[in-house]
Amino acid sequence: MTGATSVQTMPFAKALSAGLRAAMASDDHVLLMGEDIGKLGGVFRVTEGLQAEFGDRRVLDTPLAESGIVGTAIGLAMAGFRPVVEIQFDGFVFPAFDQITTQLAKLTNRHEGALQMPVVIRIPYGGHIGAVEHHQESPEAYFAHTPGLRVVSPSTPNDAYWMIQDAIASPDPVIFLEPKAKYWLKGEVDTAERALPLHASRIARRGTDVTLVGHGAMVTTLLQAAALAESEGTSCEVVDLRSLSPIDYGPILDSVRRTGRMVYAQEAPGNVSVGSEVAATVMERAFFALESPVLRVSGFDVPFPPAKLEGTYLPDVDRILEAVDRALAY
Amino acid sequence: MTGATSVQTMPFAKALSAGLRAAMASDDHVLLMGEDIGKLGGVFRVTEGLQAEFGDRRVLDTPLAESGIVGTAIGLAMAGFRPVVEIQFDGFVFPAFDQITTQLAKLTNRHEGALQMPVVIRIPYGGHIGAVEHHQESPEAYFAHTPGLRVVSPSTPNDAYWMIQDAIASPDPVIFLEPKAKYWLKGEVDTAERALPLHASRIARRGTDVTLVGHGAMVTTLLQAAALAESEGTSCEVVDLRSLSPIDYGPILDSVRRTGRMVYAQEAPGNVSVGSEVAATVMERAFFALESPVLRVSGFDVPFPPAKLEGTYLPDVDRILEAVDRALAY
Amino acid sequence: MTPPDDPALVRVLAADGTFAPTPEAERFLPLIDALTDTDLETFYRDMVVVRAFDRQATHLQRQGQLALWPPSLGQEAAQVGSVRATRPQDHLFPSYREHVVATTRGVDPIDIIRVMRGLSHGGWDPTDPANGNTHIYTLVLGSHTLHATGYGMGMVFDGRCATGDPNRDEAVIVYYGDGASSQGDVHEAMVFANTYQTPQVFFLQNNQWAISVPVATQSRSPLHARAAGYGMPSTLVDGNDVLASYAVSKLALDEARAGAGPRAIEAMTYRMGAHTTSDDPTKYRTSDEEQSWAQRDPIARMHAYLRARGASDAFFDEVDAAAAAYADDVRVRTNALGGLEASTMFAHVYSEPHPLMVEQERWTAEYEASFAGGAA
Amino acid sequence: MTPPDDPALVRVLAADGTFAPTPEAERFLPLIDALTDTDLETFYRDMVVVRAFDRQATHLQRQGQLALWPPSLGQEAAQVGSVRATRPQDHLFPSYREHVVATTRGVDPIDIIRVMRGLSHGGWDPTDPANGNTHIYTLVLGSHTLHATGYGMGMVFDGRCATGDPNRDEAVIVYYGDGASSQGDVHEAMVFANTYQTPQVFFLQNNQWAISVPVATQSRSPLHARAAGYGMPSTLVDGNDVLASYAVSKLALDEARAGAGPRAIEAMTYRMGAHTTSDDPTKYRTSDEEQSWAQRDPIARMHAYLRARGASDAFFDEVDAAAAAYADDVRVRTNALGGLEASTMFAHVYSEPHPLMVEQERWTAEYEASFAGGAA
Ligand SMILES: Cc1ncc(C[n+]2csc(CCOP(=O)(O)OP(=O)(O)O)c2C)c(N)n1
Ligand SMILES: Cc1ncc(C[n+]2csc(CCOP(=O)(O)OP(=O)(O)O)c2C)c(N)n1
Ligand SMILES: [Mg+2]
Ligand SMILES: [Mg+2]
Repeated sequence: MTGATSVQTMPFAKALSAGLRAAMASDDHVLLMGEDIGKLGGVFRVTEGLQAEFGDRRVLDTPLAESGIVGTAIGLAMAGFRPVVEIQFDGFVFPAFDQITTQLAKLTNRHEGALQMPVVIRIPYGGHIGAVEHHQESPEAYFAHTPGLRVVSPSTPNDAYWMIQDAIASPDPVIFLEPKAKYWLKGEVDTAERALPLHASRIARRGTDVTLVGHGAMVTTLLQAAALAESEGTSCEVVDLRSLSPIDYGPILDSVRRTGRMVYAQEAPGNVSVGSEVAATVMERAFFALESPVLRVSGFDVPFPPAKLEGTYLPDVDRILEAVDRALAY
Repeated sequence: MTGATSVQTMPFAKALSAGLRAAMASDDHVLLMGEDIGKLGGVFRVTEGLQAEFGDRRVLDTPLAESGIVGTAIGLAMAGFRPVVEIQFDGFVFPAFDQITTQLAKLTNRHEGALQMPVVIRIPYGGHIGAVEHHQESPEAYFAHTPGLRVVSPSTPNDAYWMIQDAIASPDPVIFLEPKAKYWLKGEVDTAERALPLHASRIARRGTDVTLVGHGAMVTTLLQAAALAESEGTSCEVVDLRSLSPIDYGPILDSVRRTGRMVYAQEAPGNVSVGSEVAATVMERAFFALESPVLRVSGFDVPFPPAKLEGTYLPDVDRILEAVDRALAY
Repeated sequence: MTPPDDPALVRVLAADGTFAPTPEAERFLPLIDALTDTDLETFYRDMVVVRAFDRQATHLQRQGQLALWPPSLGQEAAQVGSVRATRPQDHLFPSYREHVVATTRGVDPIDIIRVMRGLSHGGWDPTDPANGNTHIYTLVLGSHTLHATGYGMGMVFDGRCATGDPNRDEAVIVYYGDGASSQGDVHEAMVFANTYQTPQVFFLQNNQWAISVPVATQSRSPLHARAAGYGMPSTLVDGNDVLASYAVSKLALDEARAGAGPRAIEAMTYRMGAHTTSDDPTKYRTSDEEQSWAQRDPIARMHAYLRARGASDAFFDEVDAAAAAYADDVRVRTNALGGLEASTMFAHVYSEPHPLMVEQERWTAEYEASFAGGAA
Repeated sequence: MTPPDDPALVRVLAADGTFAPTPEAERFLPLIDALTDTDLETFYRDMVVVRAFDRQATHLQRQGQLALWPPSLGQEAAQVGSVRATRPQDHLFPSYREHVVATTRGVDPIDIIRVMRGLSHGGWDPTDPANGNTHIYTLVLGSHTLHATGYGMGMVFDGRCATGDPNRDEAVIVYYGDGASSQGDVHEAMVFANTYQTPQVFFLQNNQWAISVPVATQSRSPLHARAAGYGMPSTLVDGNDVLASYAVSKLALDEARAGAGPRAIEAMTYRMGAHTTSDDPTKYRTSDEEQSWAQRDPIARMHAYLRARGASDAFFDEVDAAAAAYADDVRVRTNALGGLEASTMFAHVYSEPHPLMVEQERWTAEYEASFAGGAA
């Protein structure tokens, strides 16, 4: 395939779907499991058509039990499969938390390397869709804190396409967080060549005054904020974290050493969060470069509110710019 | 009772037991639930004698199912009880994680305040006892990140005695983390008067050069480090966090503003941890006071290792002093 | 999976509304004989009224007034039968599709609407006597079964059941679905219920589907048979027969209240509508199947039965009018619903003051005020 | 709770070792008849040898050589019977007290010792053919039952069972306890096993206690009866009768391998020792109870049976000597065990390089070197 023909514009969900299809086609032990992912194609239609294409032994509509899904995925991985689990919504991952934390995350270590655990857990996460309780949460901190897991979150269709394939290829368990607000976002996907490795962070926009860092759906918001800031004379660099565990600090530190100021944006409650870690680490490693403390713009430390308040709860362009102003005012 | 007679020396576990007894005696709807807590008195004997004293309707040896224990504790709280749940070891709290996170933590909010959730979950946590897997972990970050929970950890017998009673009295759910390494630690308990409210941090030692902050079993280690540092000419202030959520930053910020340097110590893996949050917040709020970044001494970002390596895994006096030296060298 | 016409089925009314008890129904007939004409009419009215509300809510969602609506359409008999078997002092733990249960116990339908509109997570206050001890919906499937069991344990410990006085004895009834039955929490709820002999009825509405997944994926054998493994009696009932649903629930609740321990019921029914307004059932089920279940419509069945017993046109017309008025009232009140103050987000996370709530609420107020100031 | 002498019990050897099959045992007799004298001697030898190891390990713990020891004492017949019914190609998922199972399949006892000494979390490599497809212990009770089911699903999907060739067909057997049976994961494992018809045997060792909690707290009715609720056949067996344990396991495994779907077994046995070396059973159970179970000792029973069949003193002496030598060897090798390098902590957290591991391993090495330097 030549570069020219390999670039297509498609929505995020379709790119994910294409990535899943490519992984399934290249390894017949890649298998999808979850609630309503087969005949229905998943509530977000990410797996649409895959059961028809690969059969119901490769795309399983499982019983309704998340611990059971992840627990049997572990057993399948022991038997040589590469299961890709879909959790229907962020808030429903907790029944599987024990299997993820005490088992999936630890089994390779417990086996002293004798057993790999190539299990991917896909979780549509985050807000912006006006849904009922448990359907808009951002549980990434729980996973990022857990040794043995890798945690990633694509924010563009191109990353969705490549990162899902890289996650499936990983011999380690990967928590794959899909910003559900972006499922319909269209973008260019280059199916010939991956731009970046799975765990690299990415400079999404160049700038000189303040470094904006975030993940998932917030990357779009940060880019919008940067555009607005530019019109007001402030030049923001935007870094898309992409990988929440491990975190690729190189581009962030490099940026902060140039700008001296940083704002982190996330939808999750801020207390003991990925943003806390990034802030603490950046301040530790770039202490003398900083002209103001790393500021965090997060979801409030409350349960995700009823949908009519999500606009208040979720960090938006204004709240990010407010933090940018505060950083600049130091 | 006069002050003179109200002070007794007792081990941490006995102080806890006395606190539980006092709470049960003063409210007949306080009820203990857990595995092996009745006839056996718990694997650490904290509830020893309480079933004999209060009967098997007040101290329940439950079936072996943690989600069931916490889930029914929630129902009991709805029916007007104040259940105190014992999780046998830190690593066995995860089967109950869904009930804790999606239910216990959120029910008061979901009920818009119409229902209180006075449930205490006692968890013996941390290392230093040379035990097998799942018996030495420090899961506090998971709970501290969760809105709706309160998280505390006493480090002295006096705090054990009072904090368990205050936790039981709290209308909110409290995750009560007991540093199991300290169960046998003796100390004075003043049964007449509480020294501090449940969510206050505590200056455990005065000092001027570096502020050492930590929680649980680490407080002892920090005090030992401070003693050693003093002999080498460095004066360390030690703050016992006591409450991990919410965190009482007053004494910490006050101290850091005086010392300009801080080290946080915890047994948990450092990535996305309580230490990350404290570091990020202190750097944010005391930015100009800091002469060096807040440094963290944590468990490594690995599953708690086999017992023969716990001495390497767990932060000790030397590792704390190494960080103190680094802080001073900035 | 239970075949819809399992020989163990308790059914009183055939699909066409004729009185034709199955052999298993015989022992329940005295409970049905004891019902008055008014009772029968109430059952019918309940079903018709809530169906009208349910349809109205579906329309409201289509009009953009609600984020989501999970219809109870088709499950009215299972819900009315069981809820009319409860006593005022009983506690009910619904899952999330029990609109018939909730409203029949007194919950204002607008409170359910508020949940589905994104104005509230809980909707109503279960401690308010007006709500008939109806606990709020739980969206994490199965997790509320443990709350019900714990509540039942509290009844045992406080001597609220098995007192010897049926007017004082209390019970809990917990509703869950065929899909939810696979969750570990449901198992643990049954383990604890049997160990502590809670005065509790596990009421499983087997509506054949968990979104797109047929009940055969959850279980190859009848779900009600699980109860025996815990030492719990269970009954399989035609959930589209309101009389049978009433009778089996009544007996189970009476026994539970009196101290006989927990009981289980599987009500065979059908989700006649979509899973929710976001769902398209044509993707996964046939219209043949839907039509075959339309033949067993619980309301049509009771209508035929009442008609045969001599109920008048005037009665049916009056019920229809009441239902229309009820649904209309919901529509009017839905359209009048206001918004939410930001401060409500912080107000109830904790019952006692919490520094992060104080700080973040203050910050939000000041931040919002800064815009107001800017616009002024 | 199952009474130890439930009429459904399959037992071949009475407690005194006489051949006295219960009515339920009749259909298993052909399987027992097919056993050779060597087979019977092997069963006996397995039990005696591992009991000697188990006692040795208890001593080693008392001497401070181990952090903990959970004895298998008393459960030898349940474990030997079931494991000798497996085929080489089968996969075994133990809980954490299956020392007899593990060593009989080939696991080096020193690997179990290493786990309990705090040198390793896993102990052995289940992918090494020497370990007979014995998976490692899982300490989070019940969670491994799902791994076993998942493994069985893999067998189904890869056509590793029900091939028509019994020499190729594979099965999984998963061990768990009466306490663990209350966990939601066990329920979900049964749900998935039945849905996907895994070639799987759920082997419950009901040793009457979960630490200090009697089985009656987990269930008021027989645990094996739960299987029926999932559509799974189950058998109740005297777990202190190695012949009965063998026969019921053999049939269940053969059927599972051939494609008949999962099966359940409840083996009634007794934990004759403490829960672990940290436990003091006198706190919660009577010596009467302990003595009544001592009468049913699985080894004494088989000893009497073999003796009556004419086994010689020389045979028994030889087995005792072999057992003593085995235990001695474990002691010697335990005392020779070394320590652990810090680097092992970082080596296997991930299969691929990870920056935090690299940094923290490097930091640790430099930090440790700084002390070495200081001391030099
Ligand atoms: C723990 C959990 N997992 C997934 C979901 C998403 N979900 C909502 S309803 C539903 C199907 C429920 O089926 P069933 O229990 O039969 O109830 P029904 O919808 O038929 O009333 C699913 C999968 C959820 N709410 N909770
Ligand atoms: C999830 C979990 N909770 C608690 C424990 C602590 N624990 C270890 S063994 C045990 C009792 C187990 O009883 P049972 O399942 O009957 O097995 P047995 O010890 O009798 O072999 C308990 C409570 C654990 N290991 N895992
Ligand atoms: Mg259903
Ligand atoms: Mg047991």
